[in-house]
Amino acid sequence: MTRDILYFAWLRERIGLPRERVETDAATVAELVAELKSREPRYAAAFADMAAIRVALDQELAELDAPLGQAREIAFFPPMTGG
Amino acid sequence: MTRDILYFAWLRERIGLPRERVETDAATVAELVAELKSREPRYAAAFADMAAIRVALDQELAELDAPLGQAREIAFFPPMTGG
Amino acid sequence: MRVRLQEAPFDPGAELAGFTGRAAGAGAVVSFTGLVRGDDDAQAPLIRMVIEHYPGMTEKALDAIAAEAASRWALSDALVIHRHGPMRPDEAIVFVATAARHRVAAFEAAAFLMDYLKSRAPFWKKEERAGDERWVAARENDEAALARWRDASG
Amino acid sequence: MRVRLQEAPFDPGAELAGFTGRAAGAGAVVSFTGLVRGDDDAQAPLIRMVIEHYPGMTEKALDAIAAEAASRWALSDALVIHRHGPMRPDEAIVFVATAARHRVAAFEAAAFLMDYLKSRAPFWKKEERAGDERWVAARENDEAALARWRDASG
Repeated sequence: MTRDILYFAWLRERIGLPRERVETDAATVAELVAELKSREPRYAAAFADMAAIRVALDQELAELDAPLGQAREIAFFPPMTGG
Repeated sequence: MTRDILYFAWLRERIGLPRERVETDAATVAELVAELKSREPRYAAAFADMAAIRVALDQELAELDAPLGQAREIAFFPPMTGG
Repeated sequence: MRVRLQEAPFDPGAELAGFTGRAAGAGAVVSFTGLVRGDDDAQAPLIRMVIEHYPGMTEKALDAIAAEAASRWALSDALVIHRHGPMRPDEAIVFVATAARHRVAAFEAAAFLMDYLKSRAPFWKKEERAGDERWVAARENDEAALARWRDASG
Repeated sequence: MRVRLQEAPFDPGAELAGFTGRAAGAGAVVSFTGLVRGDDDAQAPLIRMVIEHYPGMTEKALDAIAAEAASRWALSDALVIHRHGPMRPDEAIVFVATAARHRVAAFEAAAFLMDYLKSRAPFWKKEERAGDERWVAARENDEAALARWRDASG
């Protein structure tokens, strides 16, 4: 399935791009992360500490073991620091 | 001893004056209240419900059974409602 | 820490602007504004409110309340304004502002200042409505609100 | 309930003045202003702060946070303003205001809005100092602050 992957803050900087479109068979967030990490060292480095990473599926916060379902837009980012 | 007695809010209205100077032998707030109540019905009416009355000795909140000590200014008023 | 007791109306927005302008380095500013409510619980509309106070004791109580807040929380600044005399619906009665590095201290200190002002500062409110004048009764939960600060170290 | 996401600076005093002017009948107005701290813990002075956000999700998160506050407390009004992009020391980053009949609801709802904004709205702060750029780390007690609202009915 074709999915848009978005990166924010230091994840965006480490991976070197704000978004990309991927073709993937991953069924869960965890499977997608494993697939990305296997691509290149910069992905492996960016996703090294999953405790420091949050995910949103179609702009809703989700757990890291959530199924991807029909989500078109999957965003990875560090814990939020607004306010 | 000569003391200034002050009244505020509905106590002032019921007694009909904002302050008066009294010559009293009362040693405690309670004794002073008893003395005032014995004077005239308007005092007895004003001090009928002591649960609704607060006292300050020389501008510091005090308990109703407190000794008057050297206080020159004794103020009676209902519970405060500022803010 | 500044405290103002005044009859004149004031503008909460202008007060917050001035306070925030002096709050360099603070990070967090909390304000509370108390307004005269014109309509209350199906009574006749309020014509005006009059606040009586105890000159001399009032200033001492406001200073003591501000000093107590400053001793409990690491505030870089605090401001208390309280009016007395007559005022009209929707006018501001009271304004409290606190500045601190972090938001929890600013929120707690502002709530504390209001809880103390409500039942430890010598102010009494009288509401004037058509054909009726009434001293506002103290709310029991104002005393309860105070109790929560008694054992807390802040 | 209104929510604004903007790059442009804003004036907390003017916002409070406008909010209070529309708060007829409310009785209690609480505001929180978050400011960019120029000096922090013995590091080099801050040159600027840049806030990145997630367009699309940010607006949804702000609306959801405001709706949640409105469902928990009897608010007559609430306002949330959050900036993104570059900003300088002592500029306001965020402004929250709440209006209610009584002060406890106004205080609690404002604290709740800030707790949620801190860790549920997709904003990330980067601090730029001489020779150093650093993403601000989330504070563990921001998560703890959120937990207290989870079981409370408000």
